[in-house]
This record gives sequence, structure tokens and C-alpha cells, in this order.
Amino acid sequence: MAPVQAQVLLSPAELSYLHSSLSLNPPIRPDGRSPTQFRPLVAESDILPGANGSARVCFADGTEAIVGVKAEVEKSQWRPTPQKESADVEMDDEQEEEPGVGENSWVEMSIEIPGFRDDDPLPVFLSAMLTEALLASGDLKDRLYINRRFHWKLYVDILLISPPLAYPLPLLSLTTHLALLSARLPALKSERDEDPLFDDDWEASTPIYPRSGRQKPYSAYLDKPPVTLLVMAVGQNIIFDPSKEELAVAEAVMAISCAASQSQTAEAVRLLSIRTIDPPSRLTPPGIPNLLNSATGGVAPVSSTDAMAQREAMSLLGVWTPPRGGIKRNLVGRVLKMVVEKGGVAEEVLEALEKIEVES
Amino acid sequence: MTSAQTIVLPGDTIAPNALPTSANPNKPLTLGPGLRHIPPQTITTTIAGALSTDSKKNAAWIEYNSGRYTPSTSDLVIATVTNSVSEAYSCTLTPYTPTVTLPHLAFESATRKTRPQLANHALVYARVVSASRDTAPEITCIDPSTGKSEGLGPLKGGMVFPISMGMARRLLSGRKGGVNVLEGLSERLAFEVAVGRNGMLWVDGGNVRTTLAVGRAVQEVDTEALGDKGQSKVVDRVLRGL
Amino acid sequence: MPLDTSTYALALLRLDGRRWNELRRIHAQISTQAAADGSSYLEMGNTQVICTVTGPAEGRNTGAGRSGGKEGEANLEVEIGFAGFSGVDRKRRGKGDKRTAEMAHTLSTAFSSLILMHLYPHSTISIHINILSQDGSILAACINAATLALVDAGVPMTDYLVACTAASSPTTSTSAGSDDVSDPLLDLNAMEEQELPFLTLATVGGGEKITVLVMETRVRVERIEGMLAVGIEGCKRVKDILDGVVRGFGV
Amino acid sequence: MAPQALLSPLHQADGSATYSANGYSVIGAVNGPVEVSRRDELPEEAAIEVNVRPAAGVGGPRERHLESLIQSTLRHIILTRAHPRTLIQVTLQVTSLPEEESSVGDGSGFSFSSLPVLPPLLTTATLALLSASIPLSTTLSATLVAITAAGKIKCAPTAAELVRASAKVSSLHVFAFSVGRALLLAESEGDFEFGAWESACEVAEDACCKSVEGMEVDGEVENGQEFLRGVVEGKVGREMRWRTAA
Amino acid sequence: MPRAAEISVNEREFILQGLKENIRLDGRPFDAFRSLELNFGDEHGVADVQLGKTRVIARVSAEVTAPFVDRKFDGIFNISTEFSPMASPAFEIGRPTEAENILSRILEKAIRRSGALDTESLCIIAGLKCFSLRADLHVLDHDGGLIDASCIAVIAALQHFRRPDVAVEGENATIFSIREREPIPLSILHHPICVTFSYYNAGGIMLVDANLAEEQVREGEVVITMNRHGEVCQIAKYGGVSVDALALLNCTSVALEKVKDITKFIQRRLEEDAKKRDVGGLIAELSAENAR
Repeated sequence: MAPVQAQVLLSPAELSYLHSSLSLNPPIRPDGRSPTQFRPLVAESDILPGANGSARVCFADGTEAIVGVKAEVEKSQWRPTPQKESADVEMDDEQEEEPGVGENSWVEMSIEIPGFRDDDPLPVFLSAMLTEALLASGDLKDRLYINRRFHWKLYVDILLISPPLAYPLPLLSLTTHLALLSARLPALKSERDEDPLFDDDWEASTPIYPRSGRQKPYSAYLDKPPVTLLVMAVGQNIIFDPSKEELAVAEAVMAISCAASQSQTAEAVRLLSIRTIDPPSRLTPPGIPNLLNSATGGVAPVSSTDAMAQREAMSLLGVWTPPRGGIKRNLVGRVLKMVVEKGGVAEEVLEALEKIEVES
Repeated sequence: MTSAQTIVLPGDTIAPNALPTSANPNKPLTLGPGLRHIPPQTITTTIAGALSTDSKKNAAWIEYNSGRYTPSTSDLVIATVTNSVSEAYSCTLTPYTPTVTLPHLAFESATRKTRPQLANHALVYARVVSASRDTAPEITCIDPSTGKSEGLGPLKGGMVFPISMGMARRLLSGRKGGVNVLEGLSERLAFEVAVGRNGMLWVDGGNVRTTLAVGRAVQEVDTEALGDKGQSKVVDRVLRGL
Repeated sequence: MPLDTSTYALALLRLDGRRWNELRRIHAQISTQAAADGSSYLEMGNTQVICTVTGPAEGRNTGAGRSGGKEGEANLEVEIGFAGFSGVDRKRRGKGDKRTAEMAHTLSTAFSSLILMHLYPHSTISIHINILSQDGSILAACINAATLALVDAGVPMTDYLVACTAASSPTTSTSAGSDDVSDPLLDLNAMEEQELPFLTLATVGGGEKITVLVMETRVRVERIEGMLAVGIEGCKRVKDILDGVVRGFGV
Repeated sequence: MAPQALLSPLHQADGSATYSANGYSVIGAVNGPVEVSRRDELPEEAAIEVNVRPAAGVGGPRERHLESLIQSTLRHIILTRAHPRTLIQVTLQVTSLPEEESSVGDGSGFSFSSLPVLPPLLTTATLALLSASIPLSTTLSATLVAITAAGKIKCAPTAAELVRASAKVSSLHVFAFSVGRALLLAESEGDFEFGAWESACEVAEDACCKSVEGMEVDGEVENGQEFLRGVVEGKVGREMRWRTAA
Repeated sequence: MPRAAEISVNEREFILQGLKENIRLDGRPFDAFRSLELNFGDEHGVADVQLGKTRVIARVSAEVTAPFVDRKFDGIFNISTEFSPMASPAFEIGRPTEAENILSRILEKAIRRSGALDTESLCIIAGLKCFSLRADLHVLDHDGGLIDASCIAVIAALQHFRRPDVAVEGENATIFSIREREPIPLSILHHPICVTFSYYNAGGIMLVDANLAEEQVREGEVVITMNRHGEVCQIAKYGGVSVDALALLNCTSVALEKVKDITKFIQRRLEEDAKKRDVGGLIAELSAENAR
């Protein structure tokens, strides 16, 4: 289970109010957003002169992340070739060349969060989740293949500049997405298995995530990095991009990673991974019903287990009870549908992110 | 006081004839620092030093000069205030040791409103009230029997000079300590001193030069272990220097 | 590889086209992050740093406080991080890196004497700096960014602390070939730092008084005066630029 | 060369001593009783912390091993119950080694035994504790004994004697004794039989402790306890000079 | 953890008042070092420095290793400064304090980065074998001026050290033990010495070689490292009180004077030690012959 940061200081009464307003149909969110609406954000990409790709994103709540992508040439470990190459492969035609196969270790990700050590559970978990999605999303690692002796090693360094106020996953994922979109590799000048030699001209460099056209202005992307969205559920309502306060009353939280679909199938995006996240609401203090409060004329329970049992039995409206148990299967199904369907949330997000790149 | 010194090491057994023989058989033998009694009859040493006895008081102890000060009841000490908690000041006697407490009301005619306000790192001259193995030591700036300060209280101005614990004992034991350097200096200089058993000497001569001269003279007597003659020489030199 | 000074000799220009007393472009912003009490972003040429300030906030119980603020004064904590992608080669520096710790110590002692620390007893002010891109004058950039972020956070200070680097290069004047004659240079980039003896200095409010002076390369003592003079002049100009940023933000 | 010792050479520490013998020089410092961290606090007695620092490099497993041996030995001579919930910190810095041990690592893979340095460390620790006036139940003296393949017993051999090929040392032993001739520590390494160990122990006891019968003949090598006494007498005598100076 | 001892209000005020009246606690002039003592051990490369009550020992040792891949023609030289609780119970092993970090950085810059040691001369076979030299610094007594004392100790120990002689034949190197061949002194290019200046009274008063009490009440300090040829190797002023540029320049000229004196002192002590050793060496040689 993922560790969750940032306890919110809300009273049981506030939690209860928030929970009931989010349970309405349609839900009423504290900031007036619709269930699928994201908070506004400020983003820019390609901000660092020394990195292959970079991006900076600030969320409206003040959290800010910077991601730098750096590629370095590394010697590949020798691998036995699966088949003998014929001597006269036409070098000019890319389609004819046998595509190299990449390895997972060619992509390395690190996350720095202020106040956390590198081996604390939160950074480790987040980086595992983001790496997993990145490697699963397509043939990124294959594009790092230079020749049989060399490959690109891609370092994705994620810095959270602000304290982790809300669960930082969506912020980090979006920033990484933008940084990877802007990342470019210098053009290869050497041939085949020679020591690699690259074109100094940055204009000639190629984006890591290729587009159909070769010249500016680029047309559509052939492939895109994944995004990881945070979704929560309250009652029957599904709420996207929850704020810190909303997470405090979530009944279930899921991190869903998806990437743009390459083939023209019914769904706009491919689903890469789903992880449930322990909602912070479980740790919130329960409200005490009047019936159990001696100050309001009730009878105080004798033990804490007794108190819990009695509260459970009552389930009064307006008294906050921390949610327990898991997610219903059909709810998961609905969430997935909302994410991946054509014109669904994921597609919308991916399109929005692409625009940032174009504008910058 | 014994004329010839008996130097003992830990684990040495004190021969019965080396112990004081009291005229009064009812007066029990008092063992001071560095000696311990292993029943029934054995008395052994625990620290290295010179065996000293006092037959009048029927007491024996070990004179030693080095090591860290450990508080014991009725010692005079110079304490440094580290902070103020609800009812008392926390003070240190030596660095890196747990703090001792000095109640806010343990000053002459102190009430809640009139107690002295001591800044952090201020110095006070105080007496150890209790120092048991198992509780934090407590110090006071009044004589409990008279309620008067008897010279104790906050030390303003001046300077503290580190001295050895043996020197502190000598300074506090009057004639027996064999220190006359201060008297010598006082013939021509006016100054105040306070001696803390925790190895501190506070001197205030009204100006930097006098304070330093007095402090350094005592330090010299300490490090060189000077006798009467040596001390007179120091006094002469210091007075000529001013 | 000695620095190719031939271009400089001919056109009196440096490799990046600057004259000897020219600063690189300084671009700065304040209030870049809503979550921090104060924040800034600063570029000196291709060196980029981002700085956030939190506090004065309730202090952690002294404990192993870094600069262990004095009794009755605030405690200033400084943390500096080099981003993995900030250098030419991708490299991660651990938290225990001594050079980084030295920089953090420099900032903490320098700003401790400028901030009115006695106004905030039992409190902690913390400065977090992330170095995003390294191209020389890094310590200077950190100091300038921290000044801006502290101003943004409304932390009371006696004045700005502004910093820049100055170097001494072999002379270009043809008259003397002796070692004693040298030309100072202002605001070094990474390549110049590799080749020339240089120092980083910080002055209070762009005045004559030096708060920070760090030099790590061997140089003849006679050359120091020239470097200091150029550095102080440079700090004056940095002060004006930072002042402009702060005033511009208010508009 | 006869062993040499100096009490209280340092100013900052509560007690200190330097000791050199057989090519080893050690400087020891004792701080205590000082405040102890919660983690190490013992409710009824003082905690003892021993740090052994090698002449070159930072400490490794060898130093940790020596530390634990010394710590458990000192625990038995320090009256720890006199200062409960405090810390007595013993730091031992090796300052010089015999040439044989310190010479450049020649890659032969020969590693010098950790036993020969143990007696000087123990002696220095004892002297430093005396200097710090930490209450002790007894003093301690220690020595190294080597047994050759031929069964010859050599007390306090020098490093040169140990590495000399002709010596054929088959086992090394360190013994420490109290004033009351009680065995405080015995560490052995190598091949030996119990009989040989017993005689080695006897040789060591004679080297460490005052003979029971009274004074030895003049010219006899000074034993460990007498050495300690001499050092302490020198120091106390100096400090008490003022009494006789009058 | 044990808290560091803080100086009392009385002492602070007294010291500052004294400085205003031109008096230091130990009666020194403002620009004087405390008495400096330097002793060498029986072994080569051990220097024991006493600066007033501050005492540090530096010990240089060498071993043969492979050089770094990116520096094939250079030997390895490291300075290690690990404080032990010997000098102060506040020092904890394995947990470097800020003071320790700064000391280590300044020595690094003053000695290593300034190229005091010719590391190329430590190379035996390029890319294969070289001497790895380390200087271990042991702080025994801490009464201020640690940086200055440590620098003197390391520089003196480096000058005193002798490395084993080597003979190279192709790919094979023979390292001779001290008995086989007279060991060789290191090739030292210049002798950097640190001088610490402490500031008081808003920068108006400047002290050379402050002791611990003076360090505790100072408002700022600058460490200047120079060699006797008038080259500045390192300057470190990490904040503190602001000082006029001219005052800093003045420090460099005071430092140069001190550096010249100290360098000369080290030289004299080295010569005295060499003389002493020469006598010993002769006797040792004779006795060695007798042994055979």
C-alpha cells in the first residue's frame, strides 16, 4: 500500500459536511469544479539549457515540480544476437534496419521530495509507479538503442520544489510527461556499430517521442509518454484530481496510468496500470454521535471497541465515520471507462498537455 | 595532617595504623572521597591520590587534583544559568553534564515578584543543597538557616578562570590550603573573588587589568603547585608589573 | 587546455562575447511559488537556481540545529541541492557532500548576520535552494536568489546581500610580460572558472563592505586587489538589478 | 626501551595519559561522568564507551573488536554504580606503531595480529582513568606473551621478535591482572596446549603483579603494577609540591 | 546528545572589554600566534603540533594501489579529518559536525587543490600502480585555532614523510622496504600555511590565532592560506561581520609575514630532527651489522 502524506486538520464535523456534499448527485466540490474537471495549472517546458528535456509545473495550491531529462551514451552489455544479420542491410532505409531492443535499466528515475530521504517509502513508491508506467507505455526504451555496442541511458530526475502538500503523484506525472515530450536526442552521424558520433546541430536533433512529420511545425505525435491520474470515489461519485481536503474524505483512491493509443481502436488511450492508494481518510478521527456523548445526554461506551461497534450500528447522517473496506468492482469498472473512453478524461488531459508544448 | 605523604592507587588496602585514631571511641570513622568500606574491616581506595587524615574529626579521605567535578552537599559552586523553567533556573556546573536546578525563590528575600531575573549564561555563586546519586542536584543562593545570602547570589561583571579542583579546595580551606597569593595581592589591589568547587575562580577587580592579573596569578600558583615562597615571588612580580 | 585568450586579446572580448567588466544576463523573478512563504527564480547566464523560503515558523526543538541559532534568536537552516541534470554530465550529489555542506554553511552564516534574527526567538527560517543548471558563479547565484526569496518572504534584513565572481587573467596589454600585471574579469562562466583564478564575493547592499569572500584557486597576492575592486563594482550592479526585480514585482 | 608514561598531558579532557612501550605509543583521554544519551542510559550504573582509533585510517572491524574487549574489561574495574545514568567515555588514539606493523602494505597479505596493541591500549586506558579520578575497584596491568613452536615462552616480546622468521611464534596471549592478582582478561590466538597456556599465564602474572614475598632484587625488570604506582606517585607528588615547598 | 559548552555572559563581556582596551586574555599582542611547538615521532611522517593548548597530530602513510582510471599519471592523496570525543565529548564518531566539515574543506582547498603535493611523482606505473598517500589528522586537544594548527601539522608531516623507494622494470615494480633502501622524501611544490583572523567590535578589531574563548565571542572570521612566495592558495570568509576590502587586503600582508615565520620554524624543526636522526641512523646501522 502506498504511504500517504499530509494529514489534513479538519474536524469530524467538517469532514462529515465535505463527505455529504461530495456524495450528492451531482457532487458539490469545495472549489466548485465538476467531477472531471482539473484544477488550473501553470506549466512550461524546455526550460533548462543543459538538459535534453525539461518542464516545470505549478499547481494552483502552490505545489511545484521540475523535471529534467538527461541522456548519456553508455556502453551496452554484450548480448548474443538472436540471429545473424545479413551483410548487406541497406543503411539508408530505417524501416529495413533491424530495430534494437531496449532494456528496462536504460531508464533511471529519481525523485527528490523536500524533507524526505531518497530511501523513504514515499519517493521510492512514487518512482516505482512512474517508472513502471513509463516502461510499459511503449517502445521508449527501444528508441534508446544506438547500435549493438552503445545505447542512450535516460535519466529522469524529478524535483518537488514545494513541500508535498497534497498527494504529489499527479503533479509529478504531468511534469514528467511534459519533460519527456520536450526531450530530444542529437542526431546520430556515425554508422552501425562504430563508436557513436553525433550531430552538433541541435536543430537536427530528434524528439524522443517521435511525431509523424519531420519538420517544424510538427504534426501529431506517434507516441506519447504516459500520464498517471488520481481518481477518488465518494459514494457513487467519481471525482478526478482531488484536492487535499477532498482526499481526506475519500472512500477509495486510485492511481491510473495510461498512454495514448497507437492503434486506432475504439478506446482513445491504453490503460497501463492501476494502483489503489490507501486513502488518508482512514486515519481521520471519527465524530461522536450525541447518543454516545455523555456531555449531550448520551451514554458513553465503556471501551473503544464497544464505541466502534455502537457507531457502526448507528451510521447517523452528519456524524463522520472514517470509511473502511475496499472498492466495489463495478466502481472500478466505471472509473476505467471514464478514463479510457473516447473523449474521456485521459484523452482530454493528453490533448491539453500537448497544447502546452506547442505554445511554449 | 600527615607529614609524610602516603600515595595510594585504587584497590590499595589502607592499613589500620594509617587511619586516624580518635580519642573518642564513640566517634565513628568518617570516610571521605576516594575511600570505600568493604565489610567487615577492609578499607580500600578507589582513586589515585594522597591519603589524608584528620584525627580531630576522625576522618580520612583521598586528596586528588584532577578529574571532573561531581557535586556533593554543601559545596560552594559557580553555576552557569542555561535557561529558566517554570519554577527554577537550570544551571550547569561543568560542561556536558546534566543540569542542576536553582529554584527561583532560592535568593535572599526573593518573592515571585522580586526574584532576580537572570539572563541565559549568567553566573551565580551558589551552594549545593542536595546531591544524591539518583536525583538532579539542587543548588541555592541563600543560607537556609538565616535566609540571608551570605555572599551567594548572581555574579555581575568580572571574569571566571578555570582552576584545578585541588586549587579550589585549597582556596576554600583557609590557612591549611597554603594559598597566600590573594592576600599578597590584596595589599595593593582591590578585588573580589568567589571560588567554586567546580574548578572555577571568579575575580572582579573593577578593571580588566586587575582582574586578569589576579586570575592569572592564581592560575600560575595552581599549575606550578607553588608553595609560600613561590607565591610571594608571583605577588611581587604581578605588583611590579602593574 | 589553456583558455583560448586570443580572441580576447584581439577584440577585447571573452569567449561568450562579453567585455571584461560585463555581467551575464541576470533574469530573476520573485513569488514563483504559492506554497512557500517566499520564493525566487534566478538566472545568471546559463546558471539557474530556484529558492524557497519558509518561516519564520515555530522552531524545531533546537536538537541538532545546523547553525544552532543563538539563545533568543531565530535559527537559520539552509539546504542546497544540485539537481541531477544540472551539470554537463548527469551526476547526483548525496546529501553528505562536503562541498554542498560548505555552501550551505556559507549562506547560513552570511544571512544570519543580515537577518534581524533577534526578532524571532525560538523560530526557524529555512532556505531551500535547488540548482537547476550549472554554468559558473553558482555560490553567487545562490546568495542572490536567497536574498530575493527572503525579501519575498518579508523576512526583515538590514540590507540586500548581493554576490558575484571576479577573476584575474593574464594581461592582454602588450607592454609588460611580467606576472604582476593582470586583467580582472567579472562574472565567470563555468569554462572561465576552470581556467582562471577567481573568487566569489558578497557585499551588503552593494556597498564596499565584504561579507562573504571565498577563493579556491592559487593566485599571487598582488592580484587580489584588482579582483576585489571588480567584484565590488559587480556586486553594485547586481544590487541594482535585484532591486529592480523587487520593485518591478510590486507594480 | 623501558615503557614511558605521562599523566594528564591534555587540557580539555577530564583525564588523559600517554603511554609508550615496545614501539607502540597510545594517547588516551577519559571524559566523564558526563551526560549520556537516552539510548545508552543505564538506570543503575554508568555506561562506558570505548573508542579505539588507529594511527592511520578510520577504524574498522579490528578496532571494533578491540573496543569491545577493552570495554568489557574496564566494566569490571570501574565502579560504575557510583555514577548511575552517566557516561564514561574512553578514547584511545594509537599514535605510533612499531615499524614492522606500520610499514607499507607490501601486498604479501600478511596481516599483523591485533593482540600486541591490546596491552598498551589497556594500560593507557587505566592511566587515563586514574588521571580522570574515576572511582575504580582496582588498577589493571596487562602484558603480551608469545609461545614459540619450540615451546619457549617470551614475555612482552617486541614486534621485531614476533615477525622474525626464526622466532616461529605459534601462539600469542594477552593477560590482564588486578592488584589482587585476579585475572581480568585472557585473549589467545594461535595453536597451543592448555599446559603451555597455564605457564604463559604464570609468566604474565609475575610480569604484571607485585611479588607476594616482598621486594624483588634490584635490577629486576619493573613489573606492571609498580610501573603504574611510579607514574602516579610522580604526578601526585608534583601536585602536592606546595605542601613541602613551605 | 551532550550540548556544547557555551561561554558565560561575564566571560563574553570581559573578553570584549579587554579587546577594546587592547588586552588579550593571555597577554598576547593582537597579531601574535600562541607558542607553537612541533615534534616529530620516531616514524617518518608523524607531526605533533601544539599551538597553545591546542594539540593535533598528523600522520602520513602510504600504500600501493591502482590509480584512478581518469587520472592514470597521478598518485592518490587524501586528507582525512575525523574528530574523536577526545577533544570534546560533543564530537561524535561517524557524525561529522559543521566545524569538522569546514576544517576538512579548507585543508582540502589549501593543500590538495593548491597542488602542494606533486601527485605525479607518486605514480609508479601509469594506469597500473601508484602510491596512495593519506594524511590522518587527530585532534587531541581543542582550544581554538584548529584550522591553523591542522594545516601546520599536515604540511610538516608531508615534509617529514619518506616513501619507500621503487624500481620499475617494464610492467614490474619492486617496492623496497625501509631496510633495503633509503626511503625517499615526497616532492612538495609549495608549503601552504593557514592563518585565521577573527573580527570583533563590528569588524574594528582583528585578532590572529584566537583561542577557543575568543572564537566563541567573535563576530566573523576569515581563513587565509598562503605560501611564503606570496601566493594566496585559498581565502574563506563564510559570512559573519562585513569587513572593508582594504582590511582584508591588510590581512593578506599580515598573513604573509606569519606564513614566512611559520614556514621557517617548520624548516628549522625538520633540520633539527634530521640531525638527531642522523646520529640515531648511524648507531642503528652499526647495531644492525652487529646483529648479523
